[in-house]
Amino acid sequence: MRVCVVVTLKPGVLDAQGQAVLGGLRALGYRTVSQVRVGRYLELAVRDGTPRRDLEAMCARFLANPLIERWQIEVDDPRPARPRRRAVPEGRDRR
Amino acid sequence: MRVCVVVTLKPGVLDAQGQAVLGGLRALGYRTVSQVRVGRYLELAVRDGTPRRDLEAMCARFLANPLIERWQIEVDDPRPARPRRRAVPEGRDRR
Amino acid sequence: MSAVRAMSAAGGLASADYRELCRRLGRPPKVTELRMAAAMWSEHCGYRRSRHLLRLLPSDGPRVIRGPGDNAGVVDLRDGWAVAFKMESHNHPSAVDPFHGAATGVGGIVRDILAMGARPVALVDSLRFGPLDDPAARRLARGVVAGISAYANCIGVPTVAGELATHPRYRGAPLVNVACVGLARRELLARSAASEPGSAVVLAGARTGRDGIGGAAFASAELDPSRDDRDRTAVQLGDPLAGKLLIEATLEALRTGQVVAVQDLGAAGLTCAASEMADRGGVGMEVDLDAVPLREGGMTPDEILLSESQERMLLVVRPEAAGAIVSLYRRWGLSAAVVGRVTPGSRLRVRASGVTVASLPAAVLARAPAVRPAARPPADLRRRWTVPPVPEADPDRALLALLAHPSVASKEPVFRQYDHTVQIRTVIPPGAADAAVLRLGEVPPLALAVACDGDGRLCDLDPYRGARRAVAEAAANLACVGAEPLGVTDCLNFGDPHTPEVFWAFRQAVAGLAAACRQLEIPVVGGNVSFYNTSEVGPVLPTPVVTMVGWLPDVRRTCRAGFSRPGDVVALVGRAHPTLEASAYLAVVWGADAGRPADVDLAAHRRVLAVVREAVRQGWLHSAHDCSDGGLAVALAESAALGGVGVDAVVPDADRVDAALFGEVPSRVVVSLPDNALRSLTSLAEAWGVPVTVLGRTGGRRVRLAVRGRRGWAVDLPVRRLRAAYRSLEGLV
Amino acid sequence: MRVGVVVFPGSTCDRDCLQALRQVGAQAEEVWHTERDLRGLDAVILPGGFSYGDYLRAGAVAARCPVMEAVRSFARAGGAVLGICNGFQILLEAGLLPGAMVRNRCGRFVCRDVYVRVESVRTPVTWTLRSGQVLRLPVAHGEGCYIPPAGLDPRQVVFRYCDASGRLRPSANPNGSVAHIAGVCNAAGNVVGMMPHPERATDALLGSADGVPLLEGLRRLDSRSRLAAGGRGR
Ligand SMILES: Nc1ncnc2c1ncn2[C@@H]1O[C@H](COP(=O)(O)OP(=O)(O)O)[C@@H](O)[C@H]1O
Ligand SMILES: [Mg+2]
Repeated sequence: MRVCVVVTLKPGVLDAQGQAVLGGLRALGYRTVSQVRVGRYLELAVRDGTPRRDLEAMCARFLANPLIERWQIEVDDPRPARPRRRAVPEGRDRR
Repeated sequence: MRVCVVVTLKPGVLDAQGQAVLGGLRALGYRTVSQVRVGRYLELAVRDGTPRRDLEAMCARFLANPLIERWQIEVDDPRPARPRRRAVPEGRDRR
Repeated sequence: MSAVRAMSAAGGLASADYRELCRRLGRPPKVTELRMAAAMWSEHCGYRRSRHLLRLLPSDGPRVIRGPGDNAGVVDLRDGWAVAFKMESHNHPSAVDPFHGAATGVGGIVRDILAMGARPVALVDSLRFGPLDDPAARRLARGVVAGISAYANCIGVPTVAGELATHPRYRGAPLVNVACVGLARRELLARSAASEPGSAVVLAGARTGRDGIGGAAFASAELDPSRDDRDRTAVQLGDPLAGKLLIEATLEALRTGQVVAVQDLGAAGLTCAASEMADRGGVGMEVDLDAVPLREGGMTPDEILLSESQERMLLVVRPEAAGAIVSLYRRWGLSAAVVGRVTPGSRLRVRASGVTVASLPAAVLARAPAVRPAARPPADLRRRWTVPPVPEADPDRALLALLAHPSVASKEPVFRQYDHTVQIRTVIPPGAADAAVLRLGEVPPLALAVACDGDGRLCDLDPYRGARRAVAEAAANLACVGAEPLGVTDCLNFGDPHTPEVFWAFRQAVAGLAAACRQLEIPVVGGNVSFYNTSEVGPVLPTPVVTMVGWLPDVRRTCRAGFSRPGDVVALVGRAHPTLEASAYLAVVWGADAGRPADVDLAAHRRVLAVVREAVRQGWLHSAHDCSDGGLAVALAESAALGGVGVDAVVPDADRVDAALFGEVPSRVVVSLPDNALRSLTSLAEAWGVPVTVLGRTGGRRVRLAVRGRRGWAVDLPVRRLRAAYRSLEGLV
Repeated sequence: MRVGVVVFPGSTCDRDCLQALRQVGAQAEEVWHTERDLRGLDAVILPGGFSYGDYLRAGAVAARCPVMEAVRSFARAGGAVLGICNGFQILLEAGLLPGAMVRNRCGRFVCRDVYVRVESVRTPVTWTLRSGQVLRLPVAHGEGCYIPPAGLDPRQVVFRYCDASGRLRPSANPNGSVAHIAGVCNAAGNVVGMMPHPERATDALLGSADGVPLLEGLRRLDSRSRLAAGGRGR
């Protein structure tokens, strides 16, 4: 199954990258952007049926740093017969 | 409005970070993971009603490198009266 | 009484300290004052348990310009140039978050050098971890190395030397010590004492956020994994880009001549910088927190005062130049604001929203009450001095095991991740010799050399001797590249000082450092103490680490550690009786940390180093390498592995073959040299009363070692296999 | 010859470049990242480092700062531009050179000496060298794995990683670059980007002096154009 993890800095934690990106957007003339936060996105191929708590543990132990980051897991498990809605669709957005 | 952008390497482009994360997970004993791709996640606060094509342009010109990366934009605009479904919910996942 | 306890607990101050604070103030403190005192009186900021002992360290010398008490020590070089250096620990933050902990450690020590008005030109990292077969230790090691690499590379300061050792007693409590070396024009050296009442106080660099609040108190307490939540705010994140900009902007600000004093913001943030600068200068200071550039809204006065946000400096500036200095920082893309002014008197006054939240003599904060903990030697020390009977190991296997041990093995997988060539000074890069050598374009043909040493295993068996050995070894490392010591900065890493055995070891180590530096006439110009390095397995090995900086008169006359040519004579300079006591051989091959380490005869040591140094400077030597962990056999094997040239040698006998090969004793240096230089070397050595023993010759593709008076090769291995063992860290970090 | 060295916030090799250029006798000066006018310069170097912290992608923010518009016009007018390491990444991000850069194959920063083979001598830095010549130069980067665009003209490859004898070998490639590419130029040949640092190889004491002829190439550009004018250009 496919698992998407989004890791972001907790609010209040210095986000130097976000600052730099905001500066870059401003320099390009995009003045409507007022804030940018930068995080990590991970897409994992995991054996079907891997329990949620294993995924949580992977995040807490390795994929994220619980002291300064939080995370969000989206599972795309084909087995449970639920609608296959993609949380974070893959691929380039189609216009 | 809040805009989430996920930028990932195109398939076929060497993803050294993904390799490293996979190695790390394996070393921790998570053998059910078979592949990892690492991307960037950006959360932008943008003036409400900013047209989609501006967001696309930001990605094409700056937030991503179209040669090797693709992107996916999710807009959380309060104005259009559509259901407020969060594409990538914020905050740590609640168990 | 319970009110006292409640008050002091709220502020994080012990009740005795609370009473002392009331006494000094002549009234109960305001809450903000209490919190400021709690931070400043923490062990980390206040040196309460170590100050009286650190006074023993010799800090004077003809070249010393600034000694301990300043942000970094400074020694004179030549032609108006001076070199600043200082080492600091970032152990606790690195245990919690190895990447950011180590990264901010680099940032912090760089700002100490910067605060002296020096441009950082080199970094040195000394690391300790639990055994790397443990995935948790490997993760720590990887994170720490990645963090150092990320920060140091980004600010463009080369990491040119370092150490890495592993031992079970560092499991869960890694040591991350980083030293920085900087260059300054003497006339541009900065002061850290505020003066000139009326001057403006400028806070420059990154904006102040909520990170790291309580860091000082945190580093002064043992790590408790269950207190995850409390530790959370103590993690600081670095921004190396801001760190780099801060270097350039601050050096430019100092060149204006308008800066009266400057200090970096480290532990206890603005509270520490303001109170220390005022106290050092015997002046007062007013600070208006409303003027502090903040990163986020809603910060309380206490949070602003104690924030440990990185990449900030506090400057005292002539009032008429304040505007210019502020815009200078802004031109570099940093924030800056006038946040107060220097006042007559001695009081630190802090205002927020028009209300005075603190008003107290700066000295109350800056001079924490001293504490003299009890000390007692460990009860089992004598027992541990007894070496268990061990059989003689197979020399080939023992040699390979020693070379592959992380403490001995090549650290290339580590320093390959560090930019060590930026600033185009690096003449001897890490790993190639016993010390790094940097050319000094400012004062050609002079060069600087840096080495770093510390051996917790030895210190655990005898902290006094172990500390002396660290100084001796650092000095030997410098001699091997032809350098003469300029000064020492040290980092003292110990467990909980309330444990009498820990404090005894600390006291012994300081005494050992002091004795060795005094006798070798090397001033200790700065350093740092880190207590509470404790985990589930108990306190870490007592680990004093010494960074020694030296100079060479001519950068072209230096020497590496690897055999560089076949057919050279291989000789041993210095002769002392090697012993297996406290040896790496016993530890690695037999799992026994046992025996009493040999002491170093400093008078003899000095003579050996004088001979080696002079021989290097004369250009006689093709390699020089001191015998350390693993004794003569490992030194010879390392020189062979580094140079890719084999050797046939006969080593002096001892009571056992393993003692002859792997026994340890300070003051021995393996050199290789052409035949025609041997006579010069021996007559020089004779003049100094130093024995030189010819061991054999370089050449071939094998390392073959025999013991004098015994038949056959004891060791016979291809260089290729030694190299493979020596590269055992590959892929681990 | 006046050579400008652009100082971006976070450049770390600007001072090294200035020092090395002066060592080979060039007149070298700093150019601030907000500069919009490069008149009077004969060549421009974008130095290594971590411009804007390399946050987002290496060189991405710097490529969009004001001075890059000036560099673009300078290059369009035929001026010589050399991007070293981060400078190379900036040129890629600015679209002045083809291709893109990703993280080293090993996933880590790599600092070591490498050998490169000169593949093209039609550039302002290599015109004094022989094709096939092998140089020893230091690299120090975390994102140096070059990905060429489809159909990159092989004549635009300026350097390839090789072993000491000039052979292309995976073990000689420090970052996994496609086709061992270590440096490229634009179609006109006047804009060059390279990952290794010539300014760090300017004295045998530092391990190599092989960077000197590259910087001297820049310094002696005027004699190259005289040669070209005399019809003897290479
Ligand atoms: N082990 C030590 N040996 C010598 N001097 C020391 C030692 N520990 C601390 N010092 C000196 O005490 C002063 C205070 O140290 P520290 O609090 O680490 O300074 P800062 O906070 O400015 O970095 C410094 O001048 C430092 O050099
Ligand atoms: Mg300081």
